[in-house]
Amino acid sequence: MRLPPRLTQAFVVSLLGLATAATLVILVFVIVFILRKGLPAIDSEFLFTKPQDMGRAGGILPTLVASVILPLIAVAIAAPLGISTAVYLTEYTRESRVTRMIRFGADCLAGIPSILFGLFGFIFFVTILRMGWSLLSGGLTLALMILPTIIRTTEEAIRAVPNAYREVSTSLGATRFRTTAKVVLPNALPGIVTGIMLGVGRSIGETAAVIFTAGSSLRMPASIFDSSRTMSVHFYILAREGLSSEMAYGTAAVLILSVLAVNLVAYGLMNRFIRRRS
Amino acid sequence: MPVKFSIQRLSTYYGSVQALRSLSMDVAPNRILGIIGPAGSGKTSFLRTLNRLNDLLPDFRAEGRVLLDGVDINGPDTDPVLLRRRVGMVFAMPVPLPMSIYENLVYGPKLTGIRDYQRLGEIVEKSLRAAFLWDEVKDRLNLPALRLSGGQQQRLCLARTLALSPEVILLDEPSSGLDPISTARIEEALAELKSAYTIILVTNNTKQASRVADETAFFLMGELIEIGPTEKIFTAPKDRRTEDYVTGRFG
Amino acid sequence: MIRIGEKTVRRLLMAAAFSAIGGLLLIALFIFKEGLSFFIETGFRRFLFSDVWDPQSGRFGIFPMLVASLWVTLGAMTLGAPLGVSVAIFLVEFVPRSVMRVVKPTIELLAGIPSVVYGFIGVMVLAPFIRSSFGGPGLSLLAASFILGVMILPTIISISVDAITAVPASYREGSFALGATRWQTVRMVVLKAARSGIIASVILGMGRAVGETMAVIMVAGNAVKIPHSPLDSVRTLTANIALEMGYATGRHREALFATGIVLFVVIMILNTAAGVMVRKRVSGKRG
Amino acid sequence: MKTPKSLIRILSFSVLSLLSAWTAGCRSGKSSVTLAGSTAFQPFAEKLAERYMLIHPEIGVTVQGGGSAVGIQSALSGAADIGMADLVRLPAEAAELQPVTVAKDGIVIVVHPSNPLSGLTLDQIRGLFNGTIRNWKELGGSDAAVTVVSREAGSGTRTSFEQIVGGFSLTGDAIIQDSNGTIRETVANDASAVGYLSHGLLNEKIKALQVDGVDCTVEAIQAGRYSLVRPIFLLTRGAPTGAAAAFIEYVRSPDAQKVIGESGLIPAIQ
Repeated sequence: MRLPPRLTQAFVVSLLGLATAATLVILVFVIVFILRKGLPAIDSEFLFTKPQDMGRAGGILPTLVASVILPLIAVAIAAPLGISTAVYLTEYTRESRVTRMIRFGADCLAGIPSILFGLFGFIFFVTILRMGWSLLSGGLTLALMILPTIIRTTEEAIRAVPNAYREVSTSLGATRFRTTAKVVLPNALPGIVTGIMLGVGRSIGETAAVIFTAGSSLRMPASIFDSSRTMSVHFYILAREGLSSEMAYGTAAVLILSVLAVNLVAYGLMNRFIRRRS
Repeated sequence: MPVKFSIQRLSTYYGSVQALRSLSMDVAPNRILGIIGPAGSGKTSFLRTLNRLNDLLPDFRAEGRVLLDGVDINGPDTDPVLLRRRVGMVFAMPVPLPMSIYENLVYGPKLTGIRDYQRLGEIVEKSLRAAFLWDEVKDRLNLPALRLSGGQQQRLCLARTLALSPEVILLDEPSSGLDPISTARIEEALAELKSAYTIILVTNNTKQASRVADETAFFLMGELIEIGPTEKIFTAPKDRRTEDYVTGRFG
Repeated sequence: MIRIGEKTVRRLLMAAAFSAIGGLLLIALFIFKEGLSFFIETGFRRFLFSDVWDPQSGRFGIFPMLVASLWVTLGAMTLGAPLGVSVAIFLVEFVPRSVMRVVKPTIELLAGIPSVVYGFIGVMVLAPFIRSSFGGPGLSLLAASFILGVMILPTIISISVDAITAVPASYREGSFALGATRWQTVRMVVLKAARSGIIASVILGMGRAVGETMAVIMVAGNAVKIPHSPLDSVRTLTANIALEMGYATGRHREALFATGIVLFVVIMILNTAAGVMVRKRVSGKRG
Repeated sequence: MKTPKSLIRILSFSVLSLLSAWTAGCRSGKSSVTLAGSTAFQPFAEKLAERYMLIHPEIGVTVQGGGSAVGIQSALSGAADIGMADLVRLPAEAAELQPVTVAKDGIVIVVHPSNPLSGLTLDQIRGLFNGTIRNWKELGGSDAAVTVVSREAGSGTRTSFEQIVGGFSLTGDAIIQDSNGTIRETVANDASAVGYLSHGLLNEKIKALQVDGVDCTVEAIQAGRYSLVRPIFLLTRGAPTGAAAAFIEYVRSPDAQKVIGESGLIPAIQ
């Protein structure tokens, strides 16, 4: 019994609406849960002083600084590498068994647990390369962790750019690099920003890999060679060692608000850039 | 008789499929050459070989020689990028780049290194006037090009190619999907441009060829059947297949 | 404009590509190097198919964890993938662009929340709810699947949204012009055009689900048992690695790396299966 | 107009080259001591490091976590000067390391506050954890199936707990959580749960039980009447020297031992 199209349309759209509502309810529940438990702990002292008494008192300033620097290092390394790899795989090589294997490898590595990335970072960056526990070791490890996602999302975004644009640009006397830089990448920007934002989200929220590489020292990092504790790791230690759940959720609340701010700013910038162009 | 393009036994292949079969012809400068023939006769493939746009296709291969002013464009010392600046192309479906009208027009010139704002402005005006589009867009150049109508977009693409000040202009069925007025506008522009450029117009609209082209070539199944002055081709074609096509008995 | 030589650009990009792929290869080799010696000594069969995991007495069997990992990933995908793709379709096709531009960053916020926080919400809210309404310990396969399903939503939604928005408007207009409703257009034209992006989002989402460590440990209960019902407590391969790596030395540590190798192979199989399944279902719709 | 893409690319390439040029760069001038290992002792070590650096600002002390095995490995490989471990018996690899006991930690059996029981004998504990006692009513509690909650294999707390209670292997369907905080949260949310954790983590959401009639108090542990106790070791490769020796000396000093006592552990030296 085939429903008339009008009816299936109404039925399906309400189903999709229900799914979106459910997702938003879960999202709101998670945020309210954290903010309700965390907001009371937040005041200027909490944000701008060093932790005292194992984190049971004082503020979380060093973790704030680390939570900004670490994803920056990770993205500063993973974004150019990832985008260049994706451009190389889509624009500069023909679709072949090799490119399919690289894509498959990237997909599989996107599934490797972060603990194994942490151990690799610990043995390779911390011990063998003698970088010690530092934001640099952590940044490099996180860069490797988010690389597969950035490569794959950038590739999909580039493949979505209509071929006609490439032909027009080429026919106007542009080299392959010019075509890529002036037409392909600007049009693939939304996909690329999504990949980078997922990478930032993942590196801000990561704990296991970061503890083994960036370490968990509570001191304020003076340079990228110092070990430091991100807000996620701080929440991890406070909550799991049972030191203080108020401070733990206070940290989580600050973390959520900063991630939301970063997301909104990034999308604001991107949308302004797109509106100006097309 | 001076020659712009001299094509000698040109054959093209997409992987194993052969498009053109050992085609030879000469193209005179500063005239309009019309190319007619049924769909799939290799007209577009031929056009895209002249500015080496087929290089973008991974499994494309060309044999034979294509001389532009005596130099083989597939030869080692021809840089395809410079070639495309001399041989501009307008596509069948208008494809404005997702930028403003101004940025579409200065896209080509900027690639050649022209930075001076004043000079770019002149180029924009000259090419828009040549494409009979200047009056309609002169005060909204920052509008995104995608907002223009179909006819306007096609004339923008023509203007964009003219902005490169190429020597040859290739047109791949420029008026397919255009209303008669826009089509007339394009044909007017071509007649005007003939004096300064060599124009090769591919069209499956035989009347357009008869109206605009000086010489006409008839392609069929990847072969050049006949080439000659337009009146002769349309009134007294040598080959029976040309006659059948021109009189509309098939194709 | 000086023209950067095409050759230097190609070489630069190739260098970047190979360093990225080299780095990723380094990790795969690292895992295989550390774990392979274990396989050589104890062989595959006992490791893969015995169900006793007792490092203290040197008995290493991961069969229960293999089964648990498959069930948890399946559970997470049955919740996360359809929900994620549906939300993506709804946001792009049935909601004004301005609303989508605000909702998408907030949904992506879910990706930034540390998995430890999800773990605690699971222990404090989800587990007691499951225990009271369905029985069992609460910390179970069901709890792990639900939490993972929620955690992979941002990945699937944002990548699918991009894939769907990238479908040119002319495709939709063509379909409307033929009298198709919005949903028919989405089902028959848009989904098929956005297929490769949706597949990528499902695979990356599944990768996130399989690779998730912290949240799974806290809500799954981690009992080394083959689950007979969603209410049983389970331990996944990933959880096993993370749980004991902090204290494992000698052969116990090699066994955990060997678990890493098995996990890598499981991910390869799941990726190929997911790719084929989604490709068939989406193109099958053309019907 | 330079597209943002190439701007980002150039920016990050310069950052990358800067980073690689600096990787071998010199570390901060002042001499430093790095500790790594047991996550349970990490917060306490940080507190002691904080106080130590007030007294000796010229020495930088950083504390890392990662677990006892990472502590042992780091001490062996030199990535850390001092390893931290909370295992009753150190594994074979730690043979070359010299252990120094700096604190003790009481392990307390915890149940949900609604659980009527007030104490258990060692045999009862053994019965609960090896799965022979399956229902609370066998111990005089309410009629409910027991949920056993334990730490993961290899953790210091679990290994010490199993070695002191002795003679049992954990029941197959025990819930495993890998930190004191999550065990406390699990027991606090399950009326029929029983688990164990460091006595420093007791709070109103869970109830401690007596072991063989003895409460887990500092006096009982110091006097040796409370049996479930484990040592916390600081490990160094050979005899401790230089800044590491100075810090270990400080940790064993009365001032530091007092701090350890106040923040939830048992001083090793009265």
